[in-house]
Amino acid sequence: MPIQMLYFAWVRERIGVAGEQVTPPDDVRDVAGLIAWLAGRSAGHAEAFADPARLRAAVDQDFVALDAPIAGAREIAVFPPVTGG
Amino acid sequence: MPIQMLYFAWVRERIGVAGEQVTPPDDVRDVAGLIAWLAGRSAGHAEAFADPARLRAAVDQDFVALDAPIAGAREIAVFPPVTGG
Amino acid sequence: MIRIVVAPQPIDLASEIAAAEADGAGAVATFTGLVRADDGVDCLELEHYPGATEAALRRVAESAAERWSLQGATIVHRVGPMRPGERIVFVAAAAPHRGDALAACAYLIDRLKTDAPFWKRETRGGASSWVEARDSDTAAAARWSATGTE
Amino acid sequence: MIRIVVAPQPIDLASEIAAAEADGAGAVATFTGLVRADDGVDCLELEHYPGATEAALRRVAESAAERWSLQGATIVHRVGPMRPGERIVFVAAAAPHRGDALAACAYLIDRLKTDAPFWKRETRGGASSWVEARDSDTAAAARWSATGTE
Repeated sequence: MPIQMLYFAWVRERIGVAGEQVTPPDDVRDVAGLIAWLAGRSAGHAEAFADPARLRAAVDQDFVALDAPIAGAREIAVFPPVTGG
Repeated sequence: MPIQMLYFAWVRERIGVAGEQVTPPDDVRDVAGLIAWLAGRSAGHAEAFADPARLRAAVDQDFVALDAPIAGAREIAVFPPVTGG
Repeated sequence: MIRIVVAPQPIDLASEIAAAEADGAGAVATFTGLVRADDGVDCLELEHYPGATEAALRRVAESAAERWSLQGATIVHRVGPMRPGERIVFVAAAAPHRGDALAACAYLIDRLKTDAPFWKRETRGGASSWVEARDSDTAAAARWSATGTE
Repeated sequence: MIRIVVAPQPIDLASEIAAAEADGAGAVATFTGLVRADDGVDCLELEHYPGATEAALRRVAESAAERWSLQGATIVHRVGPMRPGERIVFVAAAAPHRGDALAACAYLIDRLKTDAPFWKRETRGGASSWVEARDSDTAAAARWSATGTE
């Protein structure tokens, strides 16, 4: 099943799009694996995902650690640490 | 030299006036002594000053303890503990 | 930078907050005390010690400005009769950073409760009585002495 | 009782505070964050995660209402471009007593800084950059976990 990816802030800017639909292979099981796989899609993806320590994620709008499983996820967002308020 | 007394809240109500000029005798040296001396002026004064533990005072607008000296004071206020804000 | 008002007029929150913001701050914390509508009070009357009140409030505000990095400190206190739902007191602290604004705002209202000569009289169903001082107010003010600038 | 707004419109403080007071509270504490006018920023832009943002803010407000006795909790966050002196965020806590209102207000803004998906971009003299997360924000939010309800 395809996953709707969403990107925010400088992750969005580096990748060049605010979102995209992707269908990762079965051996991609967690967010960290998904990010590593996505990094191969373009130079922009590679730049955005170069340092996973600077990335945060949400699976179906729940904030998760990067080792969270992605099985069954419909929407996954990747973004920098938040700086609101 | 006469002292301008000021009374607030239920101290004012019991005494029946918001203020008065008084000239205590020389042996009245601190606020507690002044209060004891004033208590003899009327039934209202006696009622207002019956329990000094419930009274607070200011000498020339500075909040003081009841053992504060009154020498040279021009304005002395006596009132209940504050309940503002 | 320090604004002190003691007056019988209703407190105009929008203009007071706009004045606090005009200091160019990044953070403004405010506290508003209102006559509670839920405990049967028909009328609240605030008596004060003219002259001494303003001086006491100014000392409270100056003391806040010494403890925290502030761009502004405001204390507006209404006096005279007021009804449930009306504002009794408004304090505001403006600062570059939110920690200073929040701490100074709490300090202003805690100190004001014990350090300024105001007395409240409540009327309930025709019977009027003076409000007794609360130990919790003294404790709230005292923690600022005990713990320093937090 | 809980009011959450995320919108590009300027924050109307007078109406937000009036709404918080309408809960019948005796105490209303507020915090307003503004674009600082003193550090050379020409424009600030707030990006957010629509849907997830509102849900995160609602969780923060609900969590405050569980910790303290509140009559209302409000979070209004502006998004999009804004200029120095304009309001970014407004939080308010309404309660019967001031201790609850003050603590809940500080909690709302501290948690919001770390728990809600907002990102700031600053433009200074034509050059634009994303604001880095601050360790002090994480520390401010963490103290609510470490110390309980204070």
